[in-house]
Amino acid sequence: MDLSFSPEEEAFRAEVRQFLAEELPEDIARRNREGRELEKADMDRWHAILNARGWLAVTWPEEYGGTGWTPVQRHIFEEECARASAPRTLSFGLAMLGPVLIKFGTEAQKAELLPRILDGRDWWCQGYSEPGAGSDLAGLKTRAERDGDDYVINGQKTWTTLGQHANRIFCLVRTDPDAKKQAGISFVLADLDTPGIEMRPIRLIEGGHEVNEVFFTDARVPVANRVGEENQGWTIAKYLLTHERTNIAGVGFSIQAFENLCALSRKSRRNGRRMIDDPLFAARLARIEIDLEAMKITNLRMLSDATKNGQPGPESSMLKVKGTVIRQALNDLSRRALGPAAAPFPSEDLEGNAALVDPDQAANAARYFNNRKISIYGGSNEIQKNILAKTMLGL
Amino acid sequence: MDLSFSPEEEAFRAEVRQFLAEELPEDIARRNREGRELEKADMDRWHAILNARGWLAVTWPEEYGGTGWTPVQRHIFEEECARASAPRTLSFGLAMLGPVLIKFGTEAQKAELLPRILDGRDWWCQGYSEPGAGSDLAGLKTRAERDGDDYVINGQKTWTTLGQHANRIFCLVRTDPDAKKQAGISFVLADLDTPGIEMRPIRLIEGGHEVNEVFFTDARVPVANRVGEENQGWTIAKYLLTHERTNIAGVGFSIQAFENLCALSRKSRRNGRRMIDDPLFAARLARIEIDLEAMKITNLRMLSDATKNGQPGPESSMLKVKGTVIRQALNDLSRRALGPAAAPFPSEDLEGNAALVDPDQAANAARYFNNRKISIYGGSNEIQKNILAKTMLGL
Amino acid sequence: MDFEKTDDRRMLADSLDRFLADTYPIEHRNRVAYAAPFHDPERWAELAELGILHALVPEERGGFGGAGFDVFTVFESLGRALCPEPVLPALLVLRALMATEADLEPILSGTRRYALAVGEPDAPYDLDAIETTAARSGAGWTLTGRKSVVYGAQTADAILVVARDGDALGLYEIEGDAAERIDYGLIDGGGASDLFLDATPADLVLADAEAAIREALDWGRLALCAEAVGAMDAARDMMLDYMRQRTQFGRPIGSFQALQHRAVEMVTEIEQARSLTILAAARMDDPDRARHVSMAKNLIGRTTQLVAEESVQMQGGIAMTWEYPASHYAKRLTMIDTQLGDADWHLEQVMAALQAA
Amino acid sequence: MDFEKTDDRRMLADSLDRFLADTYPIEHRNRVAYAAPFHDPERWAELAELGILHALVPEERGGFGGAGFDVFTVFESLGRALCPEPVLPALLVLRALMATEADLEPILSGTRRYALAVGEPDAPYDLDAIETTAARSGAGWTLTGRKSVVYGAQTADAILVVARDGDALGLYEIEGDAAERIDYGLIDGGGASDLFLDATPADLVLADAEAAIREALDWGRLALCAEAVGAMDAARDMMLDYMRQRTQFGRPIGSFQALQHRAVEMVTEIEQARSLTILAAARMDDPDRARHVSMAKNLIGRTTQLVAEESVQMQGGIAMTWEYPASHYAKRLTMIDTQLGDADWHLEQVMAALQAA
Repeated sequence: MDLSFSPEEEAFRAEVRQFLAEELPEDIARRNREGRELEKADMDRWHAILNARGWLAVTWPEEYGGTGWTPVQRHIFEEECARASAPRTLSFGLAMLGPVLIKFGTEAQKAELLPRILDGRDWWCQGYSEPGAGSDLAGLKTRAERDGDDYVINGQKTWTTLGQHANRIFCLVRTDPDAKKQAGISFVLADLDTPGIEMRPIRLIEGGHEVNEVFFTDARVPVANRVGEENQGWTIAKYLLTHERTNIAGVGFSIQAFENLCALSRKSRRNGRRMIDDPLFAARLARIEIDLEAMKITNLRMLSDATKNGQPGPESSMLKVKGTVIRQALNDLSRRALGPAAAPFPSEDLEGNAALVDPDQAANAARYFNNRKISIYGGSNEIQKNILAKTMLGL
Repeated sequence: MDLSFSPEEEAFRAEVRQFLAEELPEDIARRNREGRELEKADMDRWHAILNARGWLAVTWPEEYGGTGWTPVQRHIFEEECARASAPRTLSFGLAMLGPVLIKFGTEAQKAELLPRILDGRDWWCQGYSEPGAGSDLAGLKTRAERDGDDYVINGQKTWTTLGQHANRIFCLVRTDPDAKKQAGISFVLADLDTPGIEMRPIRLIEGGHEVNEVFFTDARVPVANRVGEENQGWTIAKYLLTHERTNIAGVGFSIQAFENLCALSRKSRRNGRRMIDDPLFAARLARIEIDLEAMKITNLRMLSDATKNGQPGPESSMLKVKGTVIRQALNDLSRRALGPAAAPFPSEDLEGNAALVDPDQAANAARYFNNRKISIYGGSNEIQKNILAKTMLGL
Repeated sequence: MDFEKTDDRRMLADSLDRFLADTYPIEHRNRVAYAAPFHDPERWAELAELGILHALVPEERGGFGGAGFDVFTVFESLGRALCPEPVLPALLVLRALMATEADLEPILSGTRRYALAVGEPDAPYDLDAIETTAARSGAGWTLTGRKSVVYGAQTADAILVVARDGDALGLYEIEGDAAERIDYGLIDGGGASDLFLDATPADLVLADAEAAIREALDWGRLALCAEAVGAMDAARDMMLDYMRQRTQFGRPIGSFQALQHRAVEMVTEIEQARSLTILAAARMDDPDRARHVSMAKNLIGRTTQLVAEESVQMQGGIAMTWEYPASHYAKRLTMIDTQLGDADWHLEQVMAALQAA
Repeated sequence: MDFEKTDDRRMLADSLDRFLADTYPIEHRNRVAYAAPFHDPERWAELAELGILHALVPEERGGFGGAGFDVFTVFESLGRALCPEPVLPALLVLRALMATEADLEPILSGTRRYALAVGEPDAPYDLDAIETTAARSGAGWTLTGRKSVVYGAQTADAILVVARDGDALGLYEIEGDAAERIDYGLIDGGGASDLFLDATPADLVLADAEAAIREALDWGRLALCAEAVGAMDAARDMMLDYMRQRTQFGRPIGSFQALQHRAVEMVTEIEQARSLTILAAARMDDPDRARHVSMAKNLIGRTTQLVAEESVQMQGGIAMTWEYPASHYAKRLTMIDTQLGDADWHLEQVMAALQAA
């Protein structure tokens, strides 16, 4: 066993660090550190900077414009981005659709769509979940009926993250209503300006607009927009759900949250002493530090397995479950650390008011509430445990 | 709402306290406080003292020699017994068979058997569980075949607590092998000196002999020994499992354990200070104090409901689940408080050696391990939660 | 021993519940709770008319209640309806003024709204660390310091401020607009303000007020515990309904054993938390009032977190939306913990009592 | 970065696993672990012959290993087999003597058994509170004090005692029978002794030994973590087998969702604990060795409790019996926590590091 990084990996880390020091805009880093949502323009700006450096598509092979990095390189990149408070890139085009196209798309689809993801012309969003279906994807109801060279789509999708910024959507639709649940599903792409597609905002628990509903009413989409075979969409859906995603454990987020929290608890005072000197608070902080330190290694161990075996095993679901638990515990602790000061509703009024709220911590309660989602979406932690019990434990 | 006890109840409490001060033998109280198992002779002695005072059968009506106490009186008695380190009475005859006979027995059975429980001539044990059946009572396999005026019993029972001291056993046996699972079961009584009944000890995790296996090989038991109708034993089994038992929450045990633990943590030192001044330990202690304080009131609330409604609701299963969790947490904390000193194997050698082990705390690790049973037996906590989900929550 | 409400309290609860059900449905609540002035002045007046403020004070001071169970009754109902009216600030002020001869009628009638300003950025919970100072100025006093997250101050006619005169903590009154004030809404609804006192003229209400303030804060904590109990009951019912109705993989999600067990654990903890709130209500006039209140507030803090997190998790995505009432219950339940001492702060009080015993 | 064992270590683990599987089945283990001398001297000699003690020490001191991962490898196998041989005392002594010029060969060959006496009734974990004193006596020294629960002392030829000479902690050697000694078995198997030192003659081995002792204790903690990882793997496998085979209500109990989820949580925590043990093993020569060891021992303590309690609960009654191996794993896993600092004690070290940073 050897936990050190190779000289090449260390050199890579130095390169990443230097890049971030030079290229990451300070206003974007600050906004990200403060836990506030980024504007679309900020996301686009960072996307373009990464693309210019060729470091945007970290999971794609080089031939398609990806980095071709090893899992360890991706881990290093993720860790350095977290340390520098760099925002994450959007996963819909880069981490989800891109790999699907590379594996299942036609040459024409790859040639047309992959470059548009990289250069930012396409902002993709996702049409997976449906109202009333939740984690039970196989029960989806949105129908696509063949009519000449088109599919005519009717139905409703929900939880479409940042759909308000997107111009295109990939969705799972039912193309054979008579097939058994998992069969009869296809994976299709649509322009959002297609007549009959309408997007409506969903307001989330903490007040923010992050997700949307998408309504399809006789929306016509060319059959050529289907990825993979008709009625074989389930294969793609499973691929997406279990596909190796960079940092499924969210270690980068957690490192950043932990460092913010340490700074806060050294700075703020309670009962005549620094917060970090309160034994009960320090105990909470130390316990989460330990859990996070363990998660870093667990993550590396699984990355290392994935590198050896080409694919991560089912146990990578553990990373998702435990990773979200740790992130949520950190959010909880930040909220606790602020005490009553976490209570004000985040608003543009308050943001400008440094006298009132520590700008580094302005959105902590909102982030806590918003991040309750991470154990629900992408296959809830309960679904992950069901899968782990079967595949990993043989129960 | 009014949480105070009535003057009559306070007077009753004073009476109980005085009785315990005068009549509870100090050697029994000490042994009980030290967490060591009582000898049979000690149990018999305390049983006789309570019987002489008429305070033995706390759940029986007065006409059968019981106390006829209200649930609140029983609660007060239980609490005072715990404070005085009085041992619990044995439940098999008093809390289990007695109420069954009173509800389901013939006049002859009541007249013969109830007095023998009170005066100690009969020590009953229980033949409910079978190997491989666990909490699934309906799957029991021990068969009783009718042969003239006898049942001929074949099969095996297990987890027969203190069976080594008993002269009689009550068991569930299958009298109709063709009936559906719950049907075809009968409740029969047997003398343990019946030919064909053999008892073998089971050694428990901590090394003690507390439970036994009982083997039936063509053991003949008179049909007159059946309680209730043939094939109606399931009704009795359910009655026993859901019947109001005094202190299902084990609050008395927990109060005693908490007081011992406080004394220990004020006496012993660690890192140059009293254990109770260690903030992490004190936090554990305070949390469990709070849980226990809540449990006392929850217990009283349910007693009060039971008094009003005549029967406790299904929510009394909550008392069992949470009560065992609290008791086990207290046992865990005692073990922690002792640290390495909890490690020596309890033995007669060490018991005498006050230089080595604090006699008040000698058996704490053993008790911790032994008490892992309380969340397993009598319907495991998992079974209780299944029941609660259905009956109380309607899920 | 009796765990039933008296007839009077049952009637109070019934009429309050009915009033809130009729006039304060969740849509209305969300409309007023998240926009200035962060409550509904009209409903406030009606609530006062209903007598809920009188229920918080004993007869000899013009009320008709004032026992622990009266406060319990009122706040349990407010919690169930998630009502953001500033009844807690009124309670705090009323109980603090019990140590004075002040005429409580303007407060009880709802015509004059008060807030109590205690916490500071570095002393959110603990009186000992309070830094706001009071200084004599001619016949009167001036106050200097910063008070943070003063609940209900955004709508208060007057504010009682806790300030330090040497070693003694006193209670001083200022007009609602006497100091620089930043008002804001709260993430769980309702409003508060930060006060920036800078030689702000004030009237002394009570010198050596520490005991009175501690007692008032304990009444406020009891109220928060009761509010939490009411809100947890509502959140639980909503969740159980959902679990019975919502199907996934062809079955009601309430039939999944893992969720069943978690629901049972949650319900058990709610009953435990209710028990300690009842106990605290019964002990408000006893010498160990503060310890019982801290025990209850600690368990409430632990339990509200469990209920908020588990109810959102088990209901899934829908409970993440503003549209669905469960999300607002989850927020309120979470934020109750950081009012008047969080779970850890109260645990430390219980620990100190154990260590001193 | 590489998480595979080197070939040498894999060979060592394989031969040790095979040896223990062949000669130390659970029935044998229970026979020797719970009766004086609480281990099997014959197997001990064979283990030493196998070179497991040499693996704990670097080449320059006569061993062939001595790195963190060597200790990890040996103790992981011992833990899996629940082996009660006094290898931990040997490790502690060997690592303490690394700071001296002592000839380690008699220990490495297994011919002379040592124990390290550190803990006291009021100072089970913390060196600062040690009260046993060393006093000069002619050319030598005498020791006075009480050492409690000295693991392996019941079978030791000699004992290294930590004692205080003024402010300095020193390391002193006494013969195994030089002081009054009470031997006893342990509830989880294996043996220990209490030592009653009363002007007991001793040889000074190392003055100003505090750093050496701290380092030796950290090696011992790493070993306990690795032992726990091995034992948890075995306990988990036993539990999962049981869950697959045992039926109740007509289904394997492993098909019940509530148990499935708890099994998944348990397995996840085992992997987390393994990760930190690996990290600690990698950091044994680093300046922040102690912090990494404390992080690992804390997480191990939390995880062993979870595994012990959950594996017994989910297997039910059978796991409550002496007959069934899972019960002995549960006991060992539980008691590992109170060796060389429990979870809370180690958490306090991690807290102190955070507060100092």
